[in-house]
Amino acid sequence: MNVKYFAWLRAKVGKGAEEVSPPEDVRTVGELMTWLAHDRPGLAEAIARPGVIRAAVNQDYADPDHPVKPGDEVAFFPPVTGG
Amino acid sequence: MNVKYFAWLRAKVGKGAEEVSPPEDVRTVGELMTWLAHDRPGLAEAIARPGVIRAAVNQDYADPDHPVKPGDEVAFFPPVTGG
Amino acid sequence: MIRVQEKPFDVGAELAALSEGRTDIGAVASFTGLVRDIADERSVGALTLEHYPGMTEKKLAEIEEEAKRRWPLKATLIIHRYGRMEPGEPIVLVAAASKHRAAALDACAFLIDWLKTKAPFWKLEEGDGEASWVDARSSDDEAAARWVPPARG
Amino acid sequence: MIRVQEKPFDVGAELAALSEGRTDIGAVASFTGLVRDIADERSVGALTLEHYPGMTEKKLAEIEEEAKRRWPLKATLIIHRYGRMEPGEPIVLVAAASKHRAAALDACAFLIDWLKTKAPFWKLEEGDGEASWVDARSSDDEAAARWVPPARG
Repeated sequence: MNVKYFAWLRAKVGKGAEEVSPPEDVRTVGELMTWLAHDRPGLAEAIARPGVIRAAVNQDYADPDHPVKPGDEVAFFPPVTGG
Repeated sequence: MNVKYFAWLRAKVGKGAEEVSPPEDVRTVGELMTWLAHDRPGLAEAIARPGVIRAAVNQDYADPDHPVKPGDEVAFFPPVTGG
Repeated sequence: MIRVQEKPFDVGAELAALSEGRTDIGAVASFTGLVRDIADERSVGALTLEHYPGMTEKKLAEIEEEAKRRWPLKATLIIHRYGRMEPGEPIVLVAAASKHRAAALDACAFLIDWLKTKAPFWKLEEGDGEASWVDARSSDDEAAARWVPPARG
Repeated sequence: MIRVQEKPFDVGAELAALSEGRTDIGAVASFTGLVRDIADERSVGALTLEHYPGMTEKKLAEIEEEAKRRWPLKATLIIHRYGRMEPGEPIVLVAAASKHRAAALDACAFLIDWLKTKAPFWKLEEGDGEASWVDARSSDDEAAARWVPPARG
């Protein structure tokens, strides 16, 4: 699974992308985020404040209960501020 | 008094502007229009349909009861269609 | 700034000039009206705009002032042509510049909506061998009426 | 048409290209967003836009498609930059062309309102010796929410 981080979350995690292989019981965006946060303190700190981090699966916005599977591209980021 | 006509009203009256000297009892835009229409059949025809002709006095829109006096610039025209 | 002129204008150059050298403008909204080759299902070969010299400039200046009164604008622009023009040519350009987009977008819509019903211009369409004066649209009155109370901004 | 690019763009040339050689367009509405030197009372020396390559283009294309579904548009344009830019430089340009002005004006406002909340871009402001990520605005969510039901036009 390819995970991406953007904006200040990228800075907090210390990288913009990584390949991860979560255990089989990680089936949703929310579960993936919690699993990733175990050994990524920057991510743990960010998700401690609810509603701050948004996600996308395969380049579409996704809620925490959206399914994830091997091979997916999953991105985490703060609310967008373009335009 | 300087009277101007625009768009199809100019074509109907046959001129774009004229100097006129109405009698003293012509005191409003509406009275001026009626007085002018006596010997201007194109104008008479246009004002027969109510609400078709608009007026301006000294380059501001004016209702039929707006006063007119010697030296004024009075214009008659159909609704505007610019932009 | 307002300008009433016979010759064509360059939309890009006019918009560029509006924010040229300025760093306090965050948003520019513009509207350009162009001559179409079909209007109300009639073929249009050319359009001639008649105006009321003096009153036209006065009304455009008033519309611009009203926009500046309603929204916090950094710059405004109204350019309107008169005379003969062919399909594809620009007739009118309005633009509003502000710090934020809501004011720029609303003011731009206001400028063109009010111009349509308040600026003394009249369109004569040439097509199919004859010329005819364009009728006013009730939809233009309705669009202008949207702005009678002060708007969001 | 959508474009995501690092280099600056020429607003005038882009708008000219939109209606170039066409005689079926009566109305072009555009919005340009520019870097300001002051934001939320902080001095801004430069802005860096981060984006999500791939998803950004996908979302902009969806926003454009949604505008075309809602209004009878002849042409649309979204150009958004990424990377570092200085005060006065353009960040984004959206434009909508139609036969009549209501569709062009509404679609233009829709494009920028939806882009603000749906396109994955993030702003980093440099100023007073430090860089800080810009917070999302609730006013942007409200502006986007205006468009949830189909609009006039």
